[in-house]
Amino acid sequence: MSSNSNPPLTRKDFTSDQTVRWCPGCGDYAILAAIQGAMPQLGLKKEDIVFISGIGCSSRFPYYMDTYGFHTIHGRAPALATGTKLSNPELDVWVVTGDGDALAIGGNHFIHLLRRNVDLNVLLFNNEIYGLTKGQSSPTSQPGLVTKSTPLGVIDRPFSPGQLAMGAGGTFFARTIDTNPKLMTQIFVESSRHRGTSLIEILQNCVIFNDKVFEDVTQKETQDDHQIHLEHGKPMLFGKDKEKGLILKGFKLEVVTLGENGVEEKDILVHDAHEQDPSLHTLLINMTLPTHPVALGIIRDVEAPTYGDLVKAQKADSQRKAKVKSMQELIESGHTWIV
Amino acid sequence: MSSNSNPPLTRKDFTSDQTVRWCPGCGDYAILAAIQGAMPQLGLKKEDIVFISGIGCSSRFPYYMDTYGFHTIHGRAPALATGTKLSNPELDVWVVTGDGDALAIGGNHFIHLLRRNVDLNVLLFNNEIYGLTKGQSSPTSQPGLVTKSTPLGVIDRPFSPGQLAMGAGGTFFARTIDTNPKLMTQIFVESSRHRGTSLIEILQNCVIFNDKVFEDVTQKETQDDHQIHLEHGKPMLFGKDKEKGLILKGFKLEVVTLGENGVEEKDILVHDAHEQDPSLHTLLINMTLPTHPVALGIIRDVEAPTYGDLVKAQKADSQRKAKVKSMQELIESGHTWIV
Amino acid sequence: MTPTQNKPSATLEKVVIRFAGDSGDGMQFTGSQFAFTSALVGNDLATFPDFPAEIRAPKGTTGGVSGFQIQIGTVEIYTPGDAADVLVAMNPAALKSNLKFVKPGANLIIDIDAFDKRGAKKAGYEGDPLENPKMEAYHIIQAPITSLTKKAVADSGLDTKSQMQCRNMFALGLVYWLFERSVDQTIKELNQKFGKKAPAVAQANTDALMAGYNFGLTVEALPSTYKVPPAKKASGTYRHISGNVATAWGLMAAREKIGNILFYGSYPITPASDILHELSKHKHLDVITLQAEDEIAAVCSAIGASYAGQIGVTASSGPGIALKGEAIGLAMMAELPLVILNVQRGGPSTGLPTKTEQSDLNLAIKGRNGESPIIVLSASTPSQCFEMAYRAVKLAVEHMTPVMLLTDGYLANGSEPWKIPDLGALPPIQQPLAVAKEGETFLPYLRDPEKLSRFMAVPGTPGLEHRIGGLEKQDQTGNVSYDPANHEFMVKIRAEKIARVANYVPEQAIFGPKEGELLVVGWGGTFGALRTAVKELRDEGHNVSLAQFNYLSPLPKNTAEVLGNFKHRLVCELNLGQFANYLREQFPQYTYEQYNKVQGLPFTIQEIKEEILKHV
Amino acid sequence: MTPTQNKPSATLEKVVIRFAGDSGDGMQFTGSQFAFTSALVGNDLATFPDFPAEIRAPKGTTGGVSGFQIQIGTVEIYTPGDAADVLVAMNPAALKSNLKFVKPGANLIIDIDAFDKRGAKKAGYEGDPLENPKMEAYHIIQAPITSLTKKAVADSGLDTKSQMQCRNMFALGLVYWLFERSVDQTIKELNQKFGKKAPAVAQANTDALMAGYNFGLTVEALPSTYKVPPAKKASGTYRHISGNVATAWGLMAAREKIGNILFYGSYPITPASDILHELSKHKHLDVITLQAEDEIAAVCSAIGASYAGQIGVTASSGPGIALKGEAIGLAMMAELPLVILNVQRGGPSTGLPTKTEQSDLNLAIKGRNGESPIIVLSASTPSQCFEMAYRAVKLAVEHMTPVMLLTDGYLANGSEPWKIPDLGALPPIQQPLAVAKEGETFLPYLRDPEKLSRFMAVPGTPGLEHRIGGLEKQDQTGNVSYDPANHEFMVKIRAEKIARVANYVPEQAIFGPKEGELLVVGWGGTFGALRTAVKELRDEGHNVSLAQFNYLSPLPKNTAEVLGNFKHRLVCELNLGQFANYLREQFPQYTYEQYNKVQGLPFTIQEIKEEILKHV
Ligand SMILES: Cc1ncc(C[n+]2csc(CCOP(=O)(O)OP(=O)(O)O)c2C)c(N)n1
Ligand SMILES: Cc1ncc(C[n+]2csc(CCOP(=O)(O)OP(=O)(O)O)c2C)c(N)n1
Ligand code: SF4
Ligand code: SF4
Ligand SMILES: [Mg+2]
Ligand SMILES: [Mg+2]
Repeated sequence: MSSNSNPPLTRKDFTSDQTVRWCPGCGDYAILAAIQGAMPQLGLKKEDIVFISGIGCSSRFPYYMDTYGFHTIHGRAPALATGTKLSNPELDVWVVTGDGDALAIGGNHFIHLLRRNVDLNVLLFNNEIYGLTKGQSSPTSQPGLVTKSTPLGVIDRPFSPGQLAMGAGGTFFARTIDTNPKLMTQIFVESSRHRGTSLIEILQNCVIFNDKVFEDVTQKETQDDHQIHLEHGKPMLFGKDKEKGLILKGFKLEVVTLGENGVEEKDILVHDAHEQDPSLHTLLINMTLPTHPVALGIIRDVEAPTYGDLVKAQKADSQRKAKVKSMQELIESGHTWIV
Repeated sequence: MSSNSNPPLTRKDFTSDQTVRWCPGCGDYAILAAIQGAMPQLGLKKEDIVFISGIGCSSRFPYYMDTYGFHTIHGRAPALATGTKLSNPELDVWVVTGDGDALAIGGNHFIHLLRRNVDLNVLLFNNEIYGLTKGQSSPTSQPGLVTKSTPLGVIDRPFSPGQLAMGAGGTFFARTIDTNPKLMTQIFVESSRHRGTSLIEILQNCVIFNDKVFEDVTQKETQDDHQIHLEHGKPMLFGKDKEKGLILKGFKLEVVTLGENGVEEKDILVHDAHEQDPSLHTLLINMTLPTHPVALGIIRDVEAPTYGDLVKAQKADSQRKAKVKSMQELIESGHTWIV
Repeated sequence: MTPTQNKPSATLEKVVIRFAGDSGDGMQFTGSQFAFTSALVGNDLATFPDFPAEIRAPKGTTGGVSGFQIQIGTVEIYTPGDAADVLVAMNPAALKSNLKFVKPGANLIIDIDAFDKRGAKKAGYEGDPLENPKMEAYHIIQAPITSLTKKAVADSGLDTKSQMQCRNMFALGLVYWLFERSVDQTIKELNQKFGKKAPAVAQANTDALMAGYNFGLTVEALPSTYKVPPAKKASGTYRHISGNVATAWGLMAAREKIGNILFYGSYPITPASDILHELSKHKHLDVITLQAEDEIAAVCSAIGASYAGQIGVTASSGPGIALKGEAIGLAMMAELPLVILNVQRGGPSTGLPTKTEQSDLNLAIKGRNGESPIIVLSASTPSQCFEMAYRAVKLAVEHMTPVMLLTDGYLANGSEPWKIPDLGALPPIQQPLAVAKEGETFLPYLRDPEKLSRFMAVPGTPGLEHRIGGLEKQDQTGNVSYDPANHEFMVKIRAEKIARVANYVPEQAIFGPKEGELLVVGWGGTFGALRTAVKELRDEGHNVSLAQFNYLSPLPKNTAEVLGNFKHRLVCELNLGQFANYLREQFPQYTYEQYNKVQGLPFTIQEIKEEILKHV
Repeated sequence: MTPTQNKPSATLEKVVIRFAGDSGDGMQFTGSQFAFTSALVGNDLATFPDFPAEIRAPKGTTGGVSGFQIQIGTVEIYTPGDAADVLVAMNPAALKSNLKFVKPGANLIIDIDAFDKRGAKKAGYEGDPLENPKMEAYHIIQAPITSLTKKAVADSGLDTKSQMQCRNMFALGLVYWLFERSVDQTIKELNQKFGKKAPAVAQANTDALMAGYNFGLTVEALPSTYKVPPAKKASGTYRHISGNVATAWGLMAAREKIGNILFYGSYPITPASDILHELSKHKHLDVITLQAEDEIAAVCSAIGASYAGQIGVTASSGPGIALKGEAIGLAMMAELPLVILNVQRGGPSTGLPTKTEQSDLNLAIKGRNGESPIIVLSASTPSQCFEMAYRAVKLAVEHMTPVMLLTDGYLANGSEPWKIPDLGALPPIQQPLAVAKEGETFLPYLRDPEKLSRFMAVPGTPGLEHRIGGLEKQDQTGNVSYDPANHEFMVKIRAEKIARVANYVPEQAIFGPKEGELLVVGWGGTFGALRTAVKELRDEGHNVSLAQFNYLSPLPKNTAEVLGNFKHRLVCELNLGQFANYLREQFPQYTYEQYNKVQGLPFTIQEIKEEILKHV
């Protein structure tokens, strides 16, 4: 069905006819709903939207979106999507991946995607476990976690997806969580506006194999103290009454309480997502409980030319300079002789 | 020939009978010489030393060392060496790799090696080009570089190997340069003492395909101003008469001159390679000319359990707890019945 | 209900029972209990779990149905059976998705309490499932499992959810009664499992079990009970074993024999992951497991371990095996031992991850660049995975070469009784260690004159320092060599080395007469169906034998003879004919007929019999 | 030296000349100059560069010798020749490493100035290389190339190094004289190349060239000159083309025909990299090249481009192709067009990277998990790479499938004259685009009834939103399906789709009579040697024909007939018999003899002739 018709698109327009097959209670449902809710706000035609995923519970995502979709192979979605986007820049391409898909088998494509800054939106469902293969540890699993493949507990040090992205030169990093639909929708919409690779880590609960892993962050009673929602240009305040904040001591972030020890709001760090240097962004990304709140929101959003822009520029430039304008001219150019 | 004999080993003991086949003038020769010179200082038996490489000019390295050596396949040396080291922890294992080998095809193994902190020494020959395949751009090539595969100039943003390593949680990072044998030897010896993955970036000149790419850093006349040699516990001074230094302004490193604007030596940053937080190390790693000197020396060297330690600990623990002590006991355990 | 006289019991040679319910209904536990109890009374048997493709689909939907099939017999049993004689269906979804696995005329035991409108609708039925005229083909036993369980455990003090979790025990009790089995073993087990931690749970489950048993004793609706007398099995101690566990243990037994370390580099993938899970439990038995970042790292780390003198093993299924080709080529070229396990699943591409197939044979034999022969083995039954894994290590270590062992999803998850072997009696495994000779330069590519394998120079050994790699190497010295004649020599000697492995593997066995009309040819996991079909047809007087291959590359020495002694050869496999084509190239002197099935399912005995009858 | 009368000239049908010197001596330029000048006078010809394995070995060592071989003829020329009639050796190392490529009795032109003790020692000679009694087999022309060049360019104002770089022109001049060729074209070229930027260099080179020519004119030591009259070639405009450039251009021509974008995702590897280098020059002709992070990303990015409706192409050589198997399986399953170029090199593993071989046929046809048929093509000559690359795109796009094109290091680097085609006359390429129909649900797996290919629904097209992937899919809808019967149906229809491609490719041609005693069977890059050998033997009266296959999977429709019309079939290939085995499985009704060579080298005509003579 053509979507050239006039009425604005709604969430329903983005819902495919496929039965959703995640476990009851899986965090993926909420993410799907948030994406379907965010889509109409992007002002795009749905035929121009493509969801490309790898393999994993999370990677089943494209089946449920009534857009173009490609459920590819494990870990390779960033590479595949790079080809799609570069060869057809009109498309709005979303990569859906899991912590195993993106950071284990797909690690190389992940870092090179960020390095190249291809204009894609990457939804990284981080449940700190391999869901689809029934519960092995992932590169984000916490040390000590007992899983099917680590009966004595995980001994690998985990990746911090955001820190790795900073190491690879990422231009955009946001973090959100499956329990907060409003924040998800908002971040999805804003991320899609970033030109370059927008990496969005979504803390996602796997009810079956790693249930409640983010409970500390999401618990109703404590969430105000355990989360900080960063917004560009706003002071880094959190707590139920925004009574707590972050300040910098040397290279360390510290939690302070307004009014205590003479701390005033003006002492609190103001979030600058646009700062090119990723040092402070990395510190924010890596804050963990119990000493610090977990940072949500758009942590980094800096400008840099996208790979597609540069491809386009080189093409334009070479078209301007080229003497040979067609294949026939090319094969007839240079040394030839007549028999 | 057995090396159990008494006389101390010399450089010659580490020189194999194979003809070295790099291009005349290649920086690899100096690196080889420095390693051969460093080896006797490690106090190891040569039969316990293993060099494992991928594919590239640099990866031919093991052929020239009279130790155990394995010239494997492109990009996979870190993974292969992980198996060697974990299953035989007595060995002293060195990985030799190039910027393409380690950061292009081998990128995933590279970051996971650093994450796991396997006790290996990694020599990363960074010539910012693919040498062996005759001159294509690499993930460290500078934007604009014209190579065989980028006749219109590189458009990829380069990786900073050290920054990527920090993103992956690296515990040790040093940088040295093929023109400085003394520094190389010293760093090789010290790196081998670090427990965990010791990553050593060696700026290496490829005379054929990327000649003089580090000339700015190495030129005799300016090298004192263009290099800073970092040493743990020492102030970050450089210049011919150590008259320049680094200070921190917010999150930015600045070059100052002693005596100017009232700057004294005590204002200069003192290098702390052992600081767990990688923020300042990352800033040092990423200093570039012309605004800053290029940092050489051991930039980061922090303690963390090695993967091998943890493997060993889990084994010991499970041996203590295990009821079943042999395979025969295992297969007879649990539900059995007699016919 | 008034107690009635039991009907007389019928004696059966073999019978297939299938338990089906929601993922949460405990069907796997129920099934294994029945299996173990049957084993204890001396039945032969084989079991197969049928997990849902989804991790956990919504309750009551067909997507979430979990099944467990078991065949028990007084005769030798090689498969879990084509179709069930008895189906236990805990809800309408279970009935719907399992009816296709049931024989016409079978007994269907259903929990009638779950067959309300809501249940039927969730399962996707329109109207009452039991009203369907198709159902007349079956004997339906409507047991009020839910309500009677509730009554039986009402005083247990358990919450409703826990009470409901006893339903499977009710069903099991009923089935025990039906087959005249004792409930004792299961009661013992329940006490072991819950006795200490949750005695109320143990008691409630026992009560439910007894209630089910008594329901059978009491109710008229049930047919006669069945007797399946003990099978004649070799005496010894037995246990159940699944293919994946048997594979893991075979590797571990080989390791113990050699006395070094088993290094398992792996990346999870269905249906191979359970080998990783099993091995990672046994670190104390000198097993190191590395869950690598990807399949390439997995195989490379295993090669690194082999290089260090240990046993390097990697495993995966189709898509992951495809990724390992380049590295396997390196191990082949460096002539290092390496074991690659391929637990085949439905392909191509991601395919049917939870289903079985035999379509990676091409990949195993030919899926590498250049001339790169390796040893390829396959296993025939769940328990035989033990032996073949042991053999894989032995051949890899002794012949200094990669060995790929092909099992499949059917073997991996299936299980059967296994006579526990005396591990001391397993054949020894000799690492061909190189020895340093004072004053002589070590030649890493010197070869054993018989096997043509080189010798292992373990890093750490003084005097054996040497360098190897993936570039072509000079004969003996192993130095890099671009010499044309040397290259051809080395390519041929590597091929000959593998060809000579035929001298070290058992001759191909034949089930049935060694010559005749028709030879059925199979390989790997189709053994159960082919063996049973051929035996039954021979019993019916047909001239047919079976050769089931475990050694695929190289083929056993007597293969040409085995094939040549029959007028026709019918190659049966779960793919489009990969082994048949391989035989055509290896033994072009014969013609081959094919029977192929590519449905993600094992062969049924029935379809094999029908096919064979077309050829005899 | 006093001028002497020239000896009379001999006329030759064909002659092989080999230039050899240090990497820095400019032998490649010298050789191509000679090639172009010969082409201009109308010779047919073929050339092959022989690069050193090392990037740049020390000057004067055998490791650093660079060679260039050319065969020119008045008859049709299909190979650069088995061995040289004339060798130009700029130093002892060049002589040492090239003598094996020279015919007994050949003329050796050597720079006697370089044959001092130091030079001989560097080359690894003991004693004077020319004193060796073996050298008596040759006619040695000792030219003082260095000293005479120095003299000729003494006044050029160039530094010594630049002066020395004119030595190759002296040698070329001498060879021009020997073959009665004009120096004009090269002078023109030198002026074009250096004229503006460095007129002194142009002049010095010209002077050296003339000095060489005049040396020939003057010196007694030289044999008679040779005439190789023009060949009878179809009239038209010609150019030289190497296999890799032809491949690149074939892809680009196909792109232009379709009017979309050529997306080339690649990772450098010898000998495939030059295709990347060539394509990356032509961004203005709608080519996008991505130097990916690895081979897997390369193929995946190409699949992503195909998915976007463009032409996705990836390339590599053996080890890199091995890595792409899983992703090719995805493209096969998703039924998307994809072109994979495999420029084969010496294997296995890293093998002999700079050498040629045909040992990836197994990998191409069978190197993927599951039942995953794709189209496999091969090219026979450097210039035919153009056509086959074009065909590869056409078949991929029109049949919605991956196509692997096998070339090899010999084709890739070899070059030959190519009659420039009229691109307008190339067959059209039709993208089978899906069309949205108002009110109808789009079915992405509906198929063309003839080809069985599905239709391409390009993202961005309204109304065609759909989802595809690597899991098994339902017929027509493409939804994920675990249905057993559907799986078998889909496996078979994908196989049948590829089988039907036989209806769309040319019938297999035969060189020579269509029936007879012996059919030589080859495929791909061995064409030149096989064609020449068969022709020569037929001219000598033997009953032998040649079938050289370009379409390998599926094989052309008339293959059985072609093979069946001969009493014997001799399959010649640069591996251990992969195509022969493939034919055995495809056409088991015939027997096949084999001739195999695995030396990193192409066949020589001589060895093929000798082999054929054993069979006729
Ligand atoms: C090549 C390959 N290797 C392994 C697998 C098996 N596999 C599928 S998904 C997955 C990991 C899933 O974890 P994650 O990416 O975190 O996704 P989740 O299921 O947790 O959403 C694995 C190992 C595969 N399908 N293909
Ligand atoms: C699987 C595979 N892909 C590609 C290649 C070709 N290849 C060999 S080395 C190399 C890159 C070398 O670059 P680098 O690692 O920087 O080493 P250098 O030669 O510069 O020392 C490439 C692309 C290969 N040998 N194997
Ligand atoms: S296994 Fe975990 S991640 Fe996967 S669908 Fe179930 S709850 Fe969600
Ligand atoms: S190509 Fe470059 S890196 Fe390679 S050996 Fe030559 S100079 Fe060294
Ligand atoms: Mg996950
Ligand atoms: Mg390099």
